[in-house]
Amino acid sequence: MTERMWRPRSLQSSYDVVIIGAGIHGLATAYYLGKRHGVKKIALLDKGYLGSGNSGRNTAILRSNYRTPEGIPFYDASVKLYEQMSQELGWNVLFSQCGHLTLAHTDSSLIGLRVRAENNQVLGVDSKLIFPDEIKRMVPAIDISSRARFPIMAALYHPPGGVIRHDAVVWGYARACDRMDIEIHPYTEVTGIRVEKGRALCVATTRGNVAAGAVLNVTAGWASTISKMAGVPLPIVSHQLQACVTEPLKPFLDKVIVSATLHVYVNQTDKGELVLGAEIDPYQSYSMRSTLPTLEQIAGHTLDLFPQLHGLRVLRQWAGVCDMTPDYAPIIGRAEEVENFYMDVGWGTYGFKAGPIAGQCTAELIATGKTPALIQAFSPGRFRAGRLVGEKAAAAVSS
Amino acid sequence: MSFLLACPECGERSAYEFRFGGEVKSRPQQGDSEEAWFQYIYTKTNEAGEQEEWWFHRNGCRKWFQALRDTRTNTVIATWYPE
Amino acid sequence: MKRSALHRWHEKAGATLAEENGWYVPLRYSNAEQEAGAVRGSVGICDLSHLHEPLSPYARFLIAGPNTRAVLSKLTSLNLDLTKAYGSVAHVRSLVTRHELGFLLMIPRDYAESVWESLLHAGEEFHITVFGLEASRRLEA
Amino acid sequence: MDIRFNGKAIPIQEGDTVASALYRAGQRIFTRSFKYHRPRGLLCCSGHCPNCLMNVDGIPNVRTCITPARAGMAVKHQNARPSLDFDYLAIAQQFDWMMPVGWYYKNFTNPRMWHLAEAQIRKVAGLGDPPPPDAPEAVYEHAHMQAGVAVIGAGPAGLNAAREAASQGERVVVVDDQPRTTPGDSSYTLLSRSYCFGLYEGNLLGVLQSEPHSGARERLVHIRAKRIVVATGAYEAPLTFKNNDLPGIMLSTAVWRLIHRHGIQPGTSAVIISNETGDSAIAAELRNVGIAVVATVPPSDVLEATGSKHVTGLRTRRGAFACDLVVMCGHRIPDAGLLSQAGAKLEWSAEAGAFVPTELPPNITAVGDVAHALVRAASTLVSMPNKRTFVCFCNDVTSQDICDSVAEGFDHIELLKRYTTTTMGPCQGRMCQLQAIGICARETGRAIQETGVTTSRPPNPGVTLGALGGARHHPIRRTPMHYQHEELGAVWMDMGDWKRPRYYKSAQTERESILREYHAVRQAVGVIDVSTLGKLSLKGRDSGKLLDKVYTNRFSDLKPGRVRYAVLCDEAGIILDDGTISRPLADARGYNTGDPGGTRSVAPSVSAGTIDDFFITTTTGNLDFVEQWLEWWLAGAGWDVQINNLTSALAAVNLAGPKAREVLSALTSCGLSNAEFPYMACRNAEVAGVPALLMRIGFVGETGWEIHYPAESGEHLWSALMDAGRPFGICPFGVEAQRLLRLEKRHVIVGVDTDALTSPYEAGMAWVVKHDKADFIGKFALGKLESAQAQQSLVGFTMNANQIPEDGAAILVNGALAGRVTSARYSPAVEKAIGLAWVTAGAAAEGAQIEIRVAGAPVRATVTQRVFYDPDGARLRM
Repeated sequence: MTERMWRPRSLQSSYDVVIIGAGIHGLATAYYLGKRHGVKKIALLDKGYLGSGNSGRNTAILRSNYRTPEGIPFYDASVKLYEQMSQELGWNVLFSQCGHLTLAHTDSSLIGLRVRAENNQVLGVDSKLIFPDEIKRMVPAIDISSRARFPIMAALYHPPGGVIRHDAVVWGYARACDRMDIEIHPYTEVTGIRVEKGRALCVATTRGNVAAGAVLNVTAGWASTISKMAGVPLPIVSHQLQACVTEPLKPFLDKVIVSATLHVYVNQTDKGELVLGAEIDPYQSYSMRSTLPTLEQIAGHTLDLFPQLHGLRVLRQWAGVCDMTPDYAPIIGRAEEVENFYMDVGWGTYGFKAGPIAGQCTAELIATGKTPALIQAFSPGRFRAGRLVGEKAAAAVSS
Repeated sequence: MSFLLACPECGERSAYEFRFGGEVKSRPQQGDSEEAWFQYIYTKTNEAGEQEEWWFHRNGCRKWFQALRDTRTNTVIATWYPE
Repeated sequence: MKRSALHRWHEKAGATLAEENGWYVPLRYSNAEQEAGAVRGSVGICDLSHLHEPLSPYARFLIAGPNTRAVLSKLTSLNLDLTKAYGSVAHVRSLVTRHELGFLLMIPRDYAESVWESLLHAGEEFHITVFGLEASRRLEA
Repeated sequence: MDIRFNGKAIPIQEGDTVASALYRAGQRIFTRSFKYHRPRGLLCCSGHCPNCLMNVDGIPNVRTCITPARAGMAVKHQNARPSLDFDYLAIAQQFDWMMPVGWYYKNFTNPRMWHLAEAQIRKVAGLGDPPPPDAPEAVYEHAHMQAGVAVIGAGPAGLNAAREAASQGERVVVVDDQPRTTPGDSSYTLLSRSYCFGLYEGNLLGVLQSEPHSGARERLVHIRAKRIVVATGAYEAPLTFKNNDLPGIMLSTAVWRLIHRHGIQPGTSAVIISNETGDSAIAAELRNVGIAVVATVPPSDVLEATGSKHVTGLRTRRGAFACDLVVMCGHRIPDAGLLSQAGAKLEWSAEAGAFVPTELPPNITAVGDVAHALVRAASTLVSMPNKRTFVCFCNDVTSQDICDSVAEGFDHIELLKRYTTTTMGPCQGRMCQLQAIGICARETGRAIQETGVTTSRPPNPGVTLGALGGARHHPIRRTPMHYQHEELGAVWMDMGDWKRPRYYKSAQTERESILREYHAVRQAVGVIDVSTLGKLSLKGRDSGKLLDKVYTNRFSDLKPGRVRYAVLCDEAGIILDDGTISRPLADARGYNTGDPGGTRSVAPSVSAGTIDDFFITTTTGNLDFVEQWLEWWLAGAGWDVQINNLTSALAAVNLAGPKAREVLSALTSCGLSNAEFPYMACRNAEVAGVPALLMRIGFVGETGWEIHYPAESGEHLWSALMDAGRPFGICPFGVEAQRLLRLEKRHVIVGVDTDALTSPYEAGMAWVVKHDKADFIGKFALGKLESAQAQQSLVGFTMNANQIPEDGAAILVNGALAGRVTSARYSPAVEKAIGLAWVTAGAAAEGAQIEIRVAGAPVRATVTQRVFYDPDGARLRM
C-alpha cells in the first residue's frame, strides 16, 4: 500500500532543538542531528509548504570549484554527500554529474577562472581551463564565433559538477526525518523568540509557543527577520534572485553552462526544458515578484550563447530571496549574543549546493558544542575580527 | 525591477533606471566606539517592511536621493533629497 | 579640423563633407531635396554634433519626420511627451529634447556610432534616411 | 498557395491557420504525447493546449492552431518516429505499470544505475528538435508605450471599457490576440495579434505582438499604464474520462472555431458532452453544417471514449454511441492569470464553478467573463482514478497519478504540482489545473478553496527568448581615435563597453608585436590611447575638502600645477579605485597659446579654472562607481562642489619614452624641460593647436606626458604626434605592452592586482593613507588594519628558471597553497619572467623562496619587494 512520505503531527510544547525553516539546510541539520547524534526531539517549523523557499526555487546546480581554500573543501564535501544521497536515503535525487562549464568572455574573468582552476587542482578538486575548440566539442550547440559582442575566450571545466532534482532532495530528507520521528510542521510561522539572560527560551508560532533547548535559524532570505526576534543583528541584505524555464526541446545540452560576464546560467533538464538563471537583482527586496527587465536580460544573454534558440518559449519565471553577506560567504555558528541561538544563514545564491555539508556541520556544532574545522572560517565573529572570506572576488554569478 | 520610483528631479521612472544605494545609516564620528563603527560598516537592518534608503538616478539626472520603500511589496511611499 | 564622432561613418556613407566653424560637417549623402522629402514622408536622422558647446561630452543628433516617435519608442522607455529628459536610448544614457522637427538627442560621444546604428536599425521598417545639413536647412525653412 | 507538411504540399485558404489547413487536408493526429506517445489531435484550437505543436520553418513547438498559414511554410511534425501515424515509442503505453507517478524517484537509487537510466531517458525526452547552431536568426524588437488605460482583451466588455475611458479623455491602448483592425473612428489604439503575458510591478504590461511589420517576427511592447482593465474572458478546459485524449474529442470552442473561422466540418456524427439540458447552442451549430448529433450526455454519465488513433465512439451510462466527433462543453475558467500575478486573490465560487478573482489591487479592474465565469462546467468536477484518464495533456499525468500522489503525502497543490509535474507543461496549467485541484480536494476531503491554486507566474502565455532578448543592440564605446587604431592594425580587447587596442599587429606573432611596442617605449618613444580613463572635473570652494574626505591621501594642500597619485577606499578599508588628481594652474599662466593678446588664452581650455578646481582620473572600469561615490558623499552635505564628468568630452594619450620630450616639443611651445615642467607637474597648453591639459606622470616608467584634450580633435592630435614622432621611431602601443612596462615598475592595477579584500597595507601602499587627517572614508578600518598583522601581501617575484607563469597561477610554499600570481610576464629588462603575486604573510620576505605552478608543475621563484626596472625612477625625471 502507498506509504506517506511524511506525516502530519501535532505541535508539542517543548523540543530539544527547534529549527526555523524546513528547507534543505533545516532538513539536513535535523537529519544529521537524528542520525549521527541521536537527537530526536526536533521540530522543523516552516511558514509555507515543505521546501517552499529557496530549496525549490534554485536552479539545482551543484559544484565545488570555488575559489578559496575555505570554500573549496567545504563544497567538495557537500558534493560528496550528494553523490551518496540517493543510496543513503533510498530515494533517487536524480543527481546528474554531467559536468559544469564556467565561461570567460573577458581577460579579467579568464584570470579569475584560472585562479579557481589552480586552487582546485592543488586542493584535489577536478577542474581545468579549456578553450573554445574544446568547449565547442563538449557543447556543440554553443556559439564560439567572434560575431558575439563578447566572444567566449575560455571555460573552467568541472567534471563533478552537475544538476540535481532539488525538490527530490527536500522530499528525501523529509521522509528520512519522518522515519526518525523528527517532526515537520509546515504552515507554522514563527512570530517571536523569547530571550532571557542570553538564552532563547521559547519560540512563538502561529500554532502556539514551543520551548526550545536550542534554536536554529535557517531561513535564507528571511534570516534577518528571525535573528532580529532573538536580538541578533546580521550583516545580511536580502536580494531577489530570478530564474525561468522554457518549453521542452529534445535534449541537446548535457553540461551546465555559466557565464560570469553575461550573468546567466543555462542547463537542460531530463525533461528537455532549459532552466535559465540570472544574477541577483541589484536592490534589496523581499517581494518575490518576478520582473520583466531581468527576464529580458536572461533571454538576451542566453541568446548570446545559443542564438539558434530565439523561437523557444519561456514558460515560467520565478524569484527567491537570497541572504547576501559582505564577503559572499555564509555565516554558520552560534550567535555571540545568545548562547543557544544558532545560525546557518548568509547563503546568497549558493545555499542549495552546501545543504548537506552545512547540515552535517551545524548538527555537529549543536550536538557537541564544537565547531567543525570545515566551517571555522564562516563564523559569525569573522566580521568583527576582520577575517573575511575571499569568495566575493569570483562571485559575479555563482551557480 | 520594474516598480516605479519618483525621482525628485525627473519624476516617476522605472526602478531599472536607478542604482540602489542601501539603507540610510548615520555615520559615527571618529573616536566613537569600535562597536559603533562595526555596526555601521557591517550590520544591516535589512528591514522587511518600510525602510529609508538611498537611490541614484543613473540613467537620468545622476543625483542621489532618499526613498521610503516597503521592501515586501516594493511600494515607494515617498522620495526626497537628503538634508 | 574638428571631427564629430560619426566622421568616419559619414565618410563611409559617401557624404559630402564641408568645413563649418572649424568642423567637418556632412552636407548631403546623396541629394538634399530627396533627403528632405524622405524625412517629411517618414523619418530621418542628422548629425548636428558641430553645434555643441566647448568640452561637451555629447554628440548631437536630430531625428525628424512623422515616424520619429515610432522609431524612438523602440529604443527608449522615456515618455516622449516630456519636453526635455535624460533617459536611456539604445541602452545609453542620453538627453532627449523636443525640437520643432522632431527630437534632439544628446548621446555620449563615445557611444554615438553605436546609438546611430541602433537608430538606423530601429528605423528600417520606416525606411529611415540619413540627411545632411542642407536637407536640415530645407526642413527648417 | 500551399504549405509543405513533412515535404508534402497542403493547400491553404484565406484565414487558415497551419492546423486548420492540415485538418482540412485530413490530418487528424497532430502530435504524440510526452510520455506515452499517444496520438493527439486538435483539442482547443486557441493556442492553449499542447496537442498541435509542430516545427514551423525550423522553429520547434509552434502552436499551429493559432499560426497563420503562409504560402511556402515548411511544417514538420515532432516527437514521433518514424511518423505521427506510427510512432514506435507508443509502446511506452504498454509499460505504464513500470512508470507510475514519481517512478524515477523510487528506482535507480544506485547512482550508477541512475547514470545509465538517465542517458536512456534523455534519448526520448523533450518535444521539438532544437534548431541547429547555424539556424537562421530572426528579427525581434522592443517598443515602449505609455497609456492612461490599458485594456487587455477586445471582447465586448473590453471594448466597452476602452470607449468609456477614451470618452473621459484618457489615452487608451487595447491589446487583443485576434487579427482585428482598429475601426476608423476609434478613440483608442489597438494592438492586434498581441497578447499580454505579464502584469509586473509598477503596472508594467509585457505584451507580445506577432509580426508587427514585415521585417520582424515579434515585437515585445512594454506598456506602462496608469490603470489596467483586464478583459481576458474565460477559456474552456477539457473534461476527464477514460481515453479523453483521443483525436476527435474536442472542446466546444474548438469546434466552433473550425466551423466559423475556417469553414471546416469537423466530423460527420457527433456526441456532445454537456450539462445543459435540452438542445444546446453547439448542437444547432453542428446540425447547421450537416453534422449529425447522435446524443447529448451529461459528463457524469460518460464512461469512456473508444478508438485507437481516433475516437470511434463514446460509452456512457445511457448506452454506447458510435461517432467520429466528441464535443466537450468543458469547464469555463476565468482567464485570471494576469490578475493573480498582480496580487489578486482567486476564490473558489461553487456557484460559478470556477476560481474568480477578488481583492484586486488598486488601479486594476476586471470586466466581463474573467470577473465572473459562466456556469457551463460539468457538475462532477473530477473523475475517479484511472490510468487512461488524462488530467495533464502536456506531461501525460492521469487521474490515477494524482490520486496516488495525494496518498503519498503530496497533498498541497504546490507539492502535487512539483511531484506530478501537472500544470508545468506548455499549457501552463490552463487545461489541467482545475481538475488537479478537484481531485486533490476530493482525495483529502478538503474544500476546494482550502486546496488552493498554484501561484500564477509570468510569462503566461509563454514568450520566445527572441522577443524577450529584443534587438540585442550591445552598446559599443569607441575612443575618438578608434578608426586610426584600426588602420594601424589594432587587435581589440573589450573593457566593459570599450574597445581598446590590445596590441597592433606589426610582426608575425602577438609576442613579437608586443615586444616591438615595448622596446619603442623603452628606447625611443611610444604613444597609447588612454581616452578610456575616467575623467572628472571638480569645481567649487569645497572641492579639496571632498577629496580629503573621500580619498585616503590629502589633496587640499596640492599645489596648483601639480599631480598626485590617489587611492579610494571604502569604509572597510578596501581599495575601490586609484588614479591621479591634478590641480591645474589657477589662470592661464603656463598655458602658452602663442597668442600674446590673450584672446584665446582661456576658452576653450581644458580644465584651467579657479584655484579650487581639480581634475581626477579614474580607472577605465570604475568611472561610474567613482562618480557616484563622490556624489554620494556630497549628497546632503551642503558643500560647494560641482562634479563634471568629462570622460566622453576628452580624448587622452600617453606619450612616453626617452624621445617623448623631443616629439612633444615639436608640437607645443609649452616649456618641457625638467625645470619648467617637472615630474608630477601639470600644465595647460596647446598641442598641435589643440588646447590640452598635460600631466607629467609615468605609469610605464619613462619620461612622458599624459595629454587630455577635446575629443573632437582626437584624430588630429594623434596624427600630429605620429607625424612628429616618425623621425624618432614612434610606435603606438596597446594595453599588453603597457601592462608589461608597468609591471617592470611594479605599478599596481586596481582590479587586476587587487581584489575585493585588498587594503592599501597589504598592497604595499601604506604611504597613501594619511592618518593625520581628522577624518576620511575608511579611516577607522584602516587604523585597525595598520596595526593588524597582514594575512597576505602583494609582492614581486622573479622566476628562477626560464619559465613564464600564467596570470592566476597558484603559489605553493612547502607544497601547500600559499597565494596566487596576479600578473606575470617575461621582462626584457630583467631577462627573466617577473610578476606580482599575493602570498601568505610568511612567504613575503625579500628573497623568500616560493613555488609557482607552471603548466601544473611547481617551479621555483624568488620573492622581491624591489622595483624591477629603474628602481630610483631616474628615467621618469630625465
